[in-house]
Amino acid sequence: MTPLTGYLLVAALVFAIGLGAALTRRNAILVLIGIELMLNAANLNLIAFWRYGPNPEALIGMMFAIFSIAVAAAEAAVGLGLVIAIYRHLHTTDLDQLNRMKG
Amino acid sequence: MAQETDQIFVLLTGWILSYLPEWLRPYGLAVLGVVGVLAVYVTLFALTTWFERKGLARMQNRYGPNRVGPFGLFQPIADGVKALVKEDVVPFRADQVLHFLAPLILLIAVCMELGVVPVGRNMVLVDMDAGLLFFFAMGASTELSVFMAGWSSRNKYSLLGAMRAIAQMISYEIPLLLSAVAAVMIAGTLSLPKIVEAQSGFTDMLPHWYVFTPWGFAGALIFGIAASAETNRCPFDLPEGESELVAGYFTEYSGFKFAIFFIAEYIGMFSISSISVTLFFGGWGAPLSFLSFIPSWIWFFAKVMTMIFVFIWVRGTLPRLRQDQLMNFAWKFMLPLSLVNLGVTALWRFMNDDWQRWAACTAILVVSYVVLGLTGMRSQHVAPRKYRYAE
Amino acid sequence: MSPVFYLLAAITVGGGLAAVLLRNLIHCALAAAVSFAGLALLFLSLDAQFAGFVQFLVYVGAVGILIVFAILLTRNADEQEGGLFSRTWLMGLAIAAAVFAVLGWAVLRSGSVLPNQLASPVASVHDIGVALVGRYVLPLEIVALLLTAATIGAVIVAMHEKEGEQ
Amino acid sequence: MIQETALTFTPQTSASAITGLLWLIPALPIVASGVIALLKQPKRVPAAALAIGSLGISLLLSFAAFAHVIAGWLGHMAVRETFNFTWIQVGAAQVELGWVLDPLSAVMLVMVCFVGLLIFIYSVGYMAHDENFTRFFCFLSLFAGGMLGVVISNSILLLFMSWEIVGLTSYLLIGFWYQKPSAAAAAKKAFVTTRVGDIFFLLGIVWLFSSTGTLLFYSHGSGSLESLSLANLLTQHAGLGLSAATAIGLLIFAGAAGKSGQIPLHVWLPDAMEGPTPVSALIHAATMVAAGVYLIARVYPLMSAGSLVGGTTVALTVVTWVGAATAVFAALIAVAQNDIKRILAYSTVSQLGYMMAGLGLGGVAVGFFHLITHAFFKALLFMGAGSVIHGVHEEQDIRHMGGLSAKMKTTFVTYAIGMLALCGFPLVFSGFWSKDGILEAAHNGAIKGPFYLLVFGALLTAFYMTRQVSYVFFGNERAHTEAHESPRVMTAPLTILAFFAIALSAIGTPAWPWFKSFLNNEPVRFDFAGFSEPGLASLMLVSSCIVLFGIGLGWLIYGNRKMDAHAPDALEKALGPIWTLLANRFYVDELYGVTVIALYKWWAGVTDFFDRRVWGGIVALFVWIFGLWARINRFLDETVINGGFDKGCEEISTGGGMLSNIESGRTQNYLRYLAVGMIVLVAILLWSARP
Repeated sequence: MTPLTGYLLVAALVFAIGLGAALTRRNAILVLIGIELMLNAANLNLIAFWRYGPNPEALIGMMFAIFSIAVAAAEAAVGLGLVIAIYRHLHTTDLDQLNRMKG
Repeated sequence: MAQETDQIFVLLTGWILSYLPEWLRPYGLAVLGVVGVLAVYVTLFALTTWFERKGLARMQNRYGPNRVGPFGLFQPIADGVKALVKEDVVPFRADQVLHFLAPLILLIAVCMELGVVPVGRNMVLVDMDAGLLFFFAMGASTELSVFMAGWSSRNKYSLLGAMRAIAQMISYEIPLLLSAVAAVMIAGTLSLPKIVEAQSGFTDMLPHWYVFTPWGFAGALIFGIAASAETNRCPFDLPEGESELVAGYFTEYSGFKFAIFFIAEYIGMFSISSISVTLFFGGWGAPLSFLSFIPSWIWFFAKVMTMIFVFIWVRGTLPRLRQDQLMNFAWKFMLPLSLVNLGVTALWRFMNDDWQRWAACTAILVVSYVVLGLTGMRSQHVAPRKYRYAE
Repeated sequence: MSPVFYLLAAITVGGGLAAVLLRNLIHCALAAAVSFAGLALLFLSLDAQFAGFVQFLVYVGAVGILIVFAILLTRNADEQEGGLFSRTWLMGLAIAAAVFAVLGWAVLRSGSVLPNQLASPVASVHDIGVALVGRYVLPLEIVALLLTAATIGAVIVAMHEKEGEQ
Repeated sequence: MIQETALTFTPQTSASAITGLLWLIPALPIVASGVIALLKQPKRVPAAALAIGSLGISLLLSFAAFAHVIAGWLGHMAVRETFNFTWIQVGAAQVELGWVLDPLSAVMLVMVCFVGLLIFIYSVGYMAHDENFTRFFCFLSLFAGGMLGVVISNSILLLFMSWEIVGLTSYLLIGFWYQKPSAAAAAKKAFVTTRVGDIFFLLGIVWLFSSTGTLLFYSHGSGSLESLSLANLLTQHAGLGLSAATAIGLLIFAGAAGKSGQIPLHVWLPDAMEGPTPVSALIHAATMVAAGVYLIARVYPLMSAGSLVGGTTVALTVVTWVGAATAVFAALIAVAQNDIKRILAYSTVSQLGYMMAGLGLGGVAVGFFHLITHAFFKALLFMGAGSVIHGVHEEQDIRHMGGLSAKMKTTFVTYAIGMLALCGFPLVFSGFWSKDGILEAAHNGAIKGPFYLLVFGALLTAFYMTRQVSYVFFGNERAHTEAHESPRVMTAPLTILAFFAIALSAIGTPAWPWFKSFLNNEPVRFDFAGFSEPGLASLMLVSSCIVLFGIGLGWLIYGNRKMDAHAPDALEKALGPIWTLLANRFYVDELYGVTVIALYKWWAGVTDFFDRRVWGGIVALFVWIFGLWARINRFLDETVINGGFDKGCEEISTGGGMLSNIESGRTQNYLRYLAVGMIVLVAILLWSARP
């Protein structure tokens, strides 16, 4: 197993864990944590490919990761803000009860 | 001769390492370095506690510790022993694990901060390319441990203290970073030794320290203030304001855990003043060209201790702020000023070196200082405080 | 594969699992922070010093704190009435497992074609800085704008006061 | 003439810096209007400042352009700089836009910007009490932008766009006081009437594009107005023995007629007086109505294609006749009007007729010079009228004015200057020279008809202007309220315009035909030999006499005497039915009422009838049949189908319920679907990429 494969596997695992959190937890904040985990897994992929890629001096993967970190930070801020707003209106962060958009 | 005294520790490590087998040397080097640095700083910590108590006492016209040893010099040792032998009380409903982990993580984080500080010529533990960034990353991770401490001990005072501490740290981290970035902009590197080298050199016996430029001066001031807020020192010591919330986030800590918090706070102080010395005060460089014969590490620690003394002095002088004043100061004054300072630094970087540069930068800074002081710091009318919860 | 890698992977995955499984939200958040830290260390082990520190600064420093604050602001955080997983947790778990299976399958199958350049690259902060303000300056500006907008938006969304509330 | 100058004047087309910047001139006011549109209503000062400032900058740029052209001209260069670019590329065909800087556009730019600026300043005073001040300036600015766009555009498409902007804004401005039903109606009328012309214009554009393949007027020999394409336009035949060039020219002229109120599309212009007076000045004196004339001047090569120099073509003949007819027609109507602004409106129409006739007979320079002079003195007259109206508190009926010469000194003097210029009072007034140029051209023309018409028109013009002035400024006071002079911000522009109404005559005399030479790119020389052209001196004498006669007649009838506001007009007894005919504007509106509009009414009625009776009947029939069928069905339903049907309903509803569970509104479900989708996709990918 080459190093890259190892990193990719770890990334996949983290991604799956995050997805599991997002899919199964009832608390909105936990779902957000899961999403953050997924994003990080993606970042790990980017960095790994950059490291073992054919021409790392181009810094592409690195840049991609840095930008996605920045974007993820923004995403976290907004997401948590939304959770708090929802909580203020509905007094719950339980996703099973947040089905206002039921069709 | 001066060379030897300057490099004495480097030579010493080299000599010791020469007795080790080849494959062991890197580890040996690491161990030696860590042990050395920790030893020095912990000793300094011990001295500083005594020094602080003495100094404060003098400022308050008391004697201070004067029983243990000459001038109470052994007081710190006595304190340490006391802390060690004391019973370690943990609240019943406390979250045991976090309660235990919090001080350790804090200590580890602040100690790692020391790793990148160049304490003398060729004397830096890890010469990291992104040293400054590492420093701030470690500093950021202290907040979590503070929160752990406050939350885990299930005590509203602790929680409030932790919240205050985190809010304050986050708010003041921004001016801290921005003012540091100013220095980075000029030095063109994040590696601390390189920053120091950028400040070495003299024009007829005056050093090239950044503090002697308009932006550097402003930056040093901002950095100093923000630093004292980062380390929860007076006048920003609300998180542990004894009179308001017993001791803030380490109310529920006793025995050696408390001592660890204590150590951590002081080590944090040391590290952050080391960084500010490195960034603005020429690191281990001599203040005047003809003083260069004195070893660099002496200069470094002298400067650090001066900073520490300033901290103590401020603590002895200023009263404590109120939470809203603290926040207003951070967001309405420090942040804009540091941003302006950043702009001024850019200006400085790109104007060619003549008196206009000085005039322009100084003028901008002074004007913005005055304007911000007049607008941002206008005294808010005192009214019953509005608390906003998220329910 | 060096033992360091296994250690870091263990930290990361363990932290992630803890974040997903623990009952106490605060513990979850802290575990997530551990996992983030582990990822940062993984970045370092990939010679991506800058990215690693940024990850540490942003996630452990900022996002972690943010999550913790959110948890504390939304009360009833620790007393979760009812189960902690949603009713259809089994399905979710299955899907997550499937995703992992597919990804892992993809990775393992393509192990042969993956690039494997072992010489560790040098990405000095200087290069990154030059790239950021040189080739990537437009994305940089856009991200800056995005961050500002996100901050303002978050503040507005979270701090919106119902009228009449005093 | 043109050919001969082409020898001395090397055509120069390389675009210079100022040409590159030319687009700024219309862009600035448009941007300004956009910004003003965002301003809040009470923000009057910034609105006015923005509008005036932007137009001021445009004026400076126009001066720069003008100077550039003059420099080229003095350097014996026929300046025609174009800046073209491809806007849209549709397969082979490419839609090109561009702008041109030549004497024509340069002069027009300066004129529009200058008069426009004065009118802006004036309306600051005039609209001071209107609460929609901001909106007004937004519209004004947009209008100016559109007009300037018309002026600079080198592509007929760009010209049409700007043209439409102008039309829209004129609609908005005429209907500015939309609370007044009459204003709203007038706006609608203006819009619809000009549309009629624009349809033809659009047809012309399409035809031109299809037959020349380019939208540009001038682009290094390949433009539609350049000899190459003109030649092949002449060869194409459009039936009725007309060449394509002529047909297109006529279509475009229809558009121009719509905009500048030539017969039979003049009806909107008098009604447009419902708008605020600055608007009347801006739209109906200086710029918009001039747009039509400008358009003709711009496409003059097309119009005159195929004619020898001095000779004429079908298109030009039509233009001439329509112009001359309009001139007399409108002048006749103007005699019998009592609304101060209506009189001016009709005189505008007739003057536009003069311009058209001038274009048709004497070429660009003649008509265009009248356009410029007219722009100045007519703007002056309108703003003077506005000042009068302002002074007597929104009274527009000249019978309720009178004796204002004492009350409003500045207004009176300037107004008198404008009036004399309009009448073409000999020698010192610009109107004289410009009109004289037209008359001369008409006199030299092959057919004499237009000449007599125009002369008669000149007489009428002098007459009704005298009538108006003596009604307004002389005689006894008949105003309901105490009149007062207007503020300086309104009188100052009047003074400036009055100055130009006189000064412009300096550049148009036969002795020193600066303007003409400038437009035609000839060297200008100063000698009194200009007067000694055959017949010129006598013609000048004749026209002067006519003018004096008209003024004298008017003074004789209406002169400084006491009048009763409600007594019938002096001429009314004399003329009787003719007077009523005139007073009712030849019943043109009524004519349209009974012809065009009636036709539409009738057609609408027919369709309505069809709807009600025929289709309605059929529908009713079906309804009845279905009703019957329904009765039968109902019986079957109640007995047979209900049971089964209800069952089916239940099934469907349960099915629907199951489906709607997908839309559970739970984030996690949606996430789940996403994940499943991703799995499937990746699986497919790998499967397909299987080695």
